Amino acid sequence: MLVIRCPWCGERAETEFNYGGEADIVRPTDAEHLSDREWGDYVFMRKNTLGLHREQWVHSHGCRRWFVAERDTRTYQFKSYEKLGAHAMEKS
Amino acid sequence: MWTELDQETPLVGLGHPPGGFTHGQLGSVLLAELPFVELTNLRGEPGSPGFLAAVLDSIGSELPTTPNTVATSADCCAMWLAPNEWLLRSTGAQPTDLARRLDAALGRQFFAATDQSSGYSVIRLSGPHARAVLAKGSPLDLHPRAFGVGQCAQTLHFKTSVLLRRLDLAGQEAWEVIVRRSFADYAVRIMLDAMEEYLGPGVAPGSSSH
Amino acid sequence: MSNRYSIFSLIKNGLSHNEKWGQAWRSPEPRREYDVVIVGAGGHGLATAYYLAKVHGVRNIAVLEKGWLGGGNVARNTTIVRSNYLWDESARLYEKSMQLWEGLSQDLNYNVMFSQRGVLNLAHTLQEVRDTQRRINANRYNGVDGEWVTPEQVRDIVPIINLNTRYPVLGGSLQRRGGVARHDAVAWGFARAADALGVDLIQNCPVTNIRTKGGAVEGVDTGKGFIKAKKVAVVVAGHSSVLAEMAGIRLPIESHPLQALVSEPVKPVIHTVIMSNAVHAYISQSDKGDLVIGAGVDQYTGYGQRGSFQSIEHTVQAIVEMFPTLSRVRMNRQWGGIVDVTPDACPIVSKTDIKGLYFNCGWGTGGFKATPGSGWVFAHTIAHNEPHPLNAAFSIDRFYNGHLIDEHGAAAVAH
Amino acid sequence: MSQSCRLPHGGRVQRSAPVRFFFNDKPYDGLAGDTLASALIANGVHFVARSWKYHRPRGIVAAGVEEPNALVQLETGAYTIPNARATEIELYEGLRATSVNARPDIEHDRMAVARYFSRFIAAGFYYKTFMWPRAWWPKYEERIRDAAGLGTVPDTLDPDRYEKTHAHCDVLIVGAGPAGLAAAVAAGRTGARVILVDNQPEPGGSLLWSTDTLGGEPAGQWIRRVTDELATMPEVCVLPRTTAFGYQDHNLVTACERLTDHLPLQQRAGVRERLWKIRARRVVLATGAHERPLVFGNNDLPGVMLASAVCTYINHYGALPGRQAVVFTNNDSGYQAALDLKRNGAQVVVVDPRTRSGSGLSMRAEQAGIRIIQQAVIEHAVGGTRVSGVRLQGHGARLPAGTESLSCDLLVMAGGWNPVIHLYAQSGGKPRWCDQRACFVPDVQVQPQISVGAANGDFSLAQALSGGVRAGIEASAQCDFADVSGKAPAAWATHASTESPILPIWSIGSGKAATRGPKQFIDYQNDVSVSDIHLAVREGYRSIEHVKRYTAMGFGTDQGKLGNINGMAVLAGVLGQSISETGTTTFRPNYTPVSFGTIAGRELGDMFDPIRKTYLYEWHVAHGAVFEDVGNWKRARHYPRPGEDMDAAVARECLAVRHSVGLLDYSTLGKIDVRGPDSVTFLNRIYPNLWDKLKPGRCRYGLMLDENGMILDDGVNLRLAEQHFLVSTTTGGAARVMSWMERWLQTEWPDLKVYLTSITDQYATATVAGPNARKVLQKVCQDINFDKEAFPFMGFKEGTIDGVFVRILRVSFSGELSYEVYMPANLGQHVWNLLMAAGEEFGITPYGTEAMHVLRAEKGFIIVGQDTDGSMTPLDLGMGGMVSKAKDCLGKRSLSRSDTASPHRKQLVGLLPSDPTCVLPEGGQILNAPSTAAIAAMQGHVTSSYMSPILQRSIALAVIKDGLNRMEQEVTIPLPDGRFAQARICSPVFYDPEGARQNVD
Ligand SMILES: Cc1cc2nc3c(=O)[nH]c(=O)nc-3n(C[C@H](O)[C@H](O)[C@H](O)COP(=O)(O)OP(=O)(O)OC[C@H]3O[C@@H](n4cnc5c(N)ncnc54)[C@H](O)[C@@H]3O)c2cc1C
Ligand SMILES: NC(=O)c1ccc[n+]([C@@H]2O[C@H](COP(=O)([O-])OP(=O)(O)OC[C@H]3O[C@@H](n4cnc5c(N)ncnc54)[C@H](O)[C@@H]3O)[C@@H](O)[C@H]2O)c1
Ligand SMILES: Cc1cc2nc3c(=O)[nH]c(=O)nc-3n(C[C@H](O)[C@H](O)[C@H](O)COP(=O)(O)O)c2cc1C
Ligand SMILES: [Zn+2]
Repeated sequence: MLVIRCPWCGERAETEFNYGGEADIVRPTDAEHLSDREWGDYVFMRKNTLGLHREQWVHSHGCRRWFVAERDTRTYQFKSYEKLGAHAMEKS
Repeated sequence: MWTELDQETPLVGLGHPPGGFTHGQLGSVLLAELPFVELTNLRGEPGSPGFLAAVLDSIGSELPTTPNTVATSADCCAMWLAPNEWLLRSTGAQPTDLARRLDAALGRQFFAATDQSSGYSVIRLSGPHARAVLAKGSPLDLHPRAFGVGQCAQTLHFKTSVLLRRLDLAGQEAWEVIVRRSFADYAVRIMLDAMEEYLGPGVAPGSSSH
Repeated sequence: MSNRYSIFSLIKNGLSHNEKWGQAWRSPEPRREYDVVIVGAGGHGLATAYYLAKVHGVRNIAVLEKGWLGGGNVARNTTIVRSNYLWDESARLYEKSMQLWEGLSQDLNYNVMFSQRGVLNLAHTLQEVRDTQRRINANRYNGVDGEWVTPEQVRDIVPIINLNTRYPVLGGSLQRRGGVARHDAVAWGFARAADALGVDLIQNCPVTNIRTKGGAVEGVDTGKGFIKAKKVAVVVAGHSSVLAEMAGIRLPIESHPLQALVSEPVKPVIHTVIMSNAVHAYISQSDKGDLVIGAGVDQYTGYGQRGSFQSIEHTVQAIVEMFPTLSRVRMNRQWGGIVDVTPDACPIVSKTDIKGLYFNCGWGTGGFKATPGSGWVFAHTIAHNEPHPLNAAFSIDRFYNGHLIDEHGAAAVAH
Repeated sequence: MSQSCRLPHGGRVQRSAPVRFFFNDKPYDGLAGDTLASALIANGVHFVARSWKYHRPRGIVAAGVEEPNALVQLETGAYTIPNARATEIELYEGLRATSVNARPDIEHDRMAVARYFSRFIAAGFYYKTFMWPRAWWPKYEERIRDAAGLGTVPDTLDPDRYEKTHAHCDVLIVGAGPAGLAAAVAAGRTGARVILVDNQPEPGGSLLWSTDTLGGEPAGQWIRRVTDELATMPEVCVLPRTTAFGYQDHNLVTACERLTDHLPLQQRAGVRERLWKIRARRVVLATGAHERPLVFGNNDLPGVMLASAVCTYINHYGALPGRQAVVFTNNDSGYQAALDLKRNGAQVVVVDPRTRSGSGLSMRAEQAGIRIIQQAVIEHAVGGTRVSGVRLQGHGARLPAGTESLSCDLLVMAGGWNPVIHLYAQSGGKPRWCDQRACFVPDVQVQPQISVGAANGDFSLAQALSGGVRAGIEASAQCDFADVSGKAPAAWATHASTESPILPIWSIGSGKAATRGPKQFIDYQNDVSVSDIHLAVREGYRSIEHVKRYTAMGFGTDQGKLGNINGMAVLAGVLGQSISETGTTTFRPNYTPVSFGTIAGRELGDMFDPIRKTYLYEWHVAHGAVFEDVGNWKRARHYPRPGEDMDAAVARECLAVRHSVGLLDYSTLGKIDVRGPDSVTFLNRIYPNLWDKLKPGRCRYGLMLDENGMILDDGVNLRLAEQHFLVSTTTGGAARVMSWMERWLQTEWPDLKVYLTSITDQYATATVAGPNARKVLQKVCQDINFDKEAFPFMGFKEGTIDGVFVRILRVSFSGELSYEVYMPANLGQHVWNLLMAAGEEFGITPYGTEAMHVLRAEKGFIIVGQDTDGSMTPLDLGMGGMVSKAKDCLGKRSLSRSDTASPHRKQLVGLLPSDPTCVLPEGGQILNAPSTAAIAAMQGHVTSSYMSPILQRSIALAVIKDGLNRMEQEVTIPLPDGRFAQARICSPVFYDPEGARQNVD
């Protein structure tokens, strides 16, 4: 059970959170003009990084805020957290 | 016209409790339901001009902007839920129409006030073993060094979400547990079961200093 | 095979103090060039090599493995084998695999201890009953055996079950031909048989790069140098995205930890495989006596071969809920694997846009059962540069044209 | 029997408290404070078990958790525990234990013949045989299974209770030996929050059997003083009988506390075991070390025992394991056992492969008159059910004359020490091989932890104490608890003693000796011997992981605590490589086995998953409802009256709705309050249809898609005000939809000014449906005008019923005139009662979800999740018109992909069976024509199927390939009994297709 730092509530147990997968995927605003291939890339294709991974979490059983974290997918250590639209704050 | 007696709490299944359901022992751990507490969920942007002031005006309470803290006034307690969300709990006996007052006061601002008086159930757990009971279901650190009076936190209680608030009942440790109505029966049953070892005879647990 | 196993060879070797057994496989140094390089000596990679050599006559094959062969998910799965999948495409592929399983020990001359003790999938809600019956009915016309069992029949099959769980058992499906196999033996059996056909199994040889030129594959860089290859077939389960990135391809895959655990060995009490979706547990008992129990996937992606404790807690709760007398039995060991999960819980066995580069991945939480079948169709795909009819639907294209094969629908637990 | 091997004095057992127990059905006496193992030894019982594969006689080798052999079935019936370790079982009055894995008993074990076939059943033999004839494998397997397993599973329900708790601390210390205790005192004095766990019944660790002094005090006194001090510290919690069994990620240590297993059965009450999930800021691992056996022929005979175990049985338990002992030691530890034995009257000979060193302990042994044979090893032991002698072999020198064989009744092994690095390794650390100390030691730390004392390879008491103090102070300091000067304990003084280095010996003799001579065991429990490792390597299984899996080394309930390191070293030898290169297998939880009950805790039965209850739950129960599980909810499915089966009850309920009026608890639907200036924009992006034009006071149906274009959920939404909506969701989908919408809002569209608040629990809902619905409502609700013009279909109004605020929607899922009444849940029961009373004159009938399903199917309304399955689009449902062309929304782009847009996908249609009494099976497959072929082309399947009480015939909904183009065509549905039903494809709306009934005046 990981410890995750909600940028609002502080360190909490993983069971309070839900994982939201890769971060920084931007929904295309001109979907109708994309090719099937471009659209499929957006919907399904993932980096699935081995190593430092930027990913989304939501503090479901807490403040219900989504945020972005950087985590090493090998060691599961978190490197940083950021509120959406804010700058990364280093993990102390 | 309906009367007080027509209301029902979600704990009816535990034996009809006109004054709220209670169970336990004062000197060990006591669970008491606080029935029909007026609750209102408030959403709004603390940074938007006039918002905090308008709220203060209408309900007489500050809105805490520090995460996981509580602001209390004469008849209202505002608990931080999220950077733009609070749970307002009236502390008086009579409903004070919080949601409607807020609607009136905030007018055309971007906000949402929703009455949740039926949506949540308020439970109070007190006594020397209260913390040990809560620690069974909540991964949160409940030690006074980590979670003091004046603080609140949303967390888990076994498989449901709860909002915890630490109280000081005349020097005695106590907690308020606010849980969604449809989960209240489950939450209380599993809590009652968790209390069992502190109420009946049995082997003393390792230690309760956690 | 010079080194054929039989009761006679056992006696003969026993009499000479077991000092004369030959090697199950060689440990050769890699050659400079191969016709086909298979990356990943898991069950699927080894099976692919075996069928390529045996069925398609390709002889110049290497299987490159970064660690020890058979040390990935094939070493850590709960060994459930069944073919009762919902959709036509998957049922047919897994059924092909089932048929291969049924003769596998003899084919490989290695007893993989395939035990057709039946797989019972329980239904706990009305919707699960509908879904289960739908699946049984669909299987009926895909040549897959299956029958509906009532709660009473469930109790006859598993006397220690508690039918009156939080979500009561309303019935289930039984595939009698389903069962379990000895996972390590599957890898070793394929390895030995492939080796006997001349396949080079190169262990401790991680692939670090896939070289391409002009849209065609050239070979791979490895811990043991560059190895040239006409065709490169990647079968690395949890690491598929990593290899894909080496070739500049993206896959619709996320790698998650999936955990499992075993009890101490106890006298047989569970004679079949029991799987439950609603309560989320699955269990069987091995021939050694340990209860083999699978947990759910951990929510986060991870390459750590370990997961979070709450997954273990949930699983054990489900087990005790369904089998209350196991409460005093003790859990001996837990571990994790890395599973490659696709959005529709179905694999990708496919050519790629790069000539000579093939991917076999996305088996997620349920590819052990497919080991022979996957090897069979992948070998065909590599040999002919065209999919076998059984894997034609499992191409990467489906994520672009929308022809997903959604096995989540009826069976969220896809083991 | 009368404790013939109990020493007259000494030990920590309570001599005044005799305890009667039964082992293999024979009565024995022991003392309070004994373990089952020590009591057996006090009674001279050594042969206690049979091994797993060869069924060889086995005795007690160790005195702690590392014991591989002495496994028993403890107790029978409800309290039984399979595979309990005799060395861990605290003796209590009336205890009953039997050896596992022997039938009928260990003396007459029928499988004991297996040992004579051992050469034919070496490692991996079953992979090479049992393949012919193919059909016989199940028979062979049956036999294999019959021999499988050790203990037996209880056949009755577990009467015990299991608790779990979360705990947090600054410093967690695992192990309360001298190192752990020192760390606890040091940390505790800083004021840090400390938890100290130890798996033994009392703190002290190896000091409990030690003859050492600390700061001049005897060990026992020191322990008492230190633990007394810890007891005075309010922030220190000491948990004895608590095993840390897992070191998980982010410094979570899971531990199991055993509270009642040491008590006589009739005294047990309350919690049996408690699972502690301890999140520590710093962890100190003071887990000690396990002694290693030596590997020689027949090293598994009963009476062959570890030196530390011998010391423990003598010093801790006052029991003498043998009177004529040979001690085989390659380091100084064996001398301590020799001294303890000698002091208690045993004859002792020491066999030591080293040359004479003159180190402290060996000198003391010499002085005590113990015979020491240097530069010699034991080649093999002899004996039957107990060791009776040994054969020696010179080691770099000739044996002194007359010492080729010695007789003995106890053979003591001291092969060196393995630090207990399990938790360190579980924390992610890679152990490092230390040649000098001949053991794996912790290396780089990965998580915030530190190993001290013997666990760190620091084997002297002085190092344990000083290391412990240092670790305690440092760990506290890292948690910002300063060592308040002068308060930290100075490490206590101990006897200094010289030690001479260990001479590692991993097995005796050549490879041939191992394969041809008496078996040299590595893993006792799984009968893995040196020859098996040779065999594995010969066959190409060279990685330590292959060897583990091929031979089963380390697979047992002891997880190879004694054998693994010897096995790795032997493997290294065979491969001609270093132990470092060979490496270890992976250390995984559990350190020692943990009951499933403990890991499950109390979340079982009704607490397994929350049972969500509506405001009417108790009312449903009182009115005989049969419930159905939907998500976490219990929903009333139907209300059978006496003598009614489900079909009858459902038909009655349906007809009541069609003919008069019915009442349904509809509260489980998800309800989300959507508010803010951008609400319309938001809904337009979430739903395929347009929301701009919906007027306040009106409702509209919406389907929700995922980005793959598949239907996610549906519901009726209300526009409460210009900027205010109420969105409803399916029962099972509520949480999913809420987080789905919230997610898009926060992550993708943070610029939208919209707030979402769940009000599912706040509002109870009652559906009043049927031609008389309006009349019922008019009786109780005076402030709403229910006339058609004032209150048309798909409109809603707010008003009061008996002063209770209600919001009433005129919507219909049954096709009848129907109203949904929303009211605050605390007053829901009250309003429901009023509705029931008002409806009495119309025969108002409560109906359940089953009737609701029939009614909606008659009208062709879908249930998401039943008629759709995650692969259905709005087009497939014939609802393509709902997808607005004027805007984008989630999932819309997916609908135009080539496959998704194909007109030949499966589509929702109705089916009318040719036989109107035949209710098609839900989930039935659809064929074009009857077929008995093994494989046939499937056209689709039946999604919903009922007997329609109003139509008095069966109806069904189905999805069929190209279905919308196949109206009126006949299809075939195979039935479970082998027959075939025919049905005609039709519109899914079976009843009142014009909608006249819901639109009545
Ligand atoms: C806990 C658990 C339980 C499961 N239960 C079941 C079940 O009951 N039934 C079922 O059918 N399936 C089950 N599965 C799924 C099944 O194990 C997998 O789908 C299947 O084993 C994957 O195929 P594989 O055997 O080829 O993979 P693996 O054995 O993982 O083989 C992949 C190989 O590729 C190697 N590799 C990776 N990267 C490189 C590189 N760069 N260079 C060289 N080599 C590389 C890896 O080391 C590994 O050996 C389970 C999985 C887990 C983890
Ligand atoms: N002469 C030698 O070579 C030699 C070798 C080893 C040890 N020793 C002696 O042993 C002592 C070492 O002291 P120490 O404190 O390091 O070790 P210790 O063996 O005294 O204490 C370790 C304690 O940790 C407990 N423990 C281990 N794993 C545990 C777990 N997972 N959960 C809960 N409890 C667990 C053990 O039961 C034991 O009580 C010294 O007195 C030293 O002289 C000597
Ligand atoms: C089907 C199956 C049965 C297993 N049975 C046992 C067992 O009885 N005892 C044991 O210690 N480990 C058992 N294991 C687990 C292995 O020891 C090991 O943990 C697993 O293969 C993962 O490898 P790793 O732990 O080395 O990473 C079993 C594994 C599988 C897949
Ligand atoms: Zn938060």
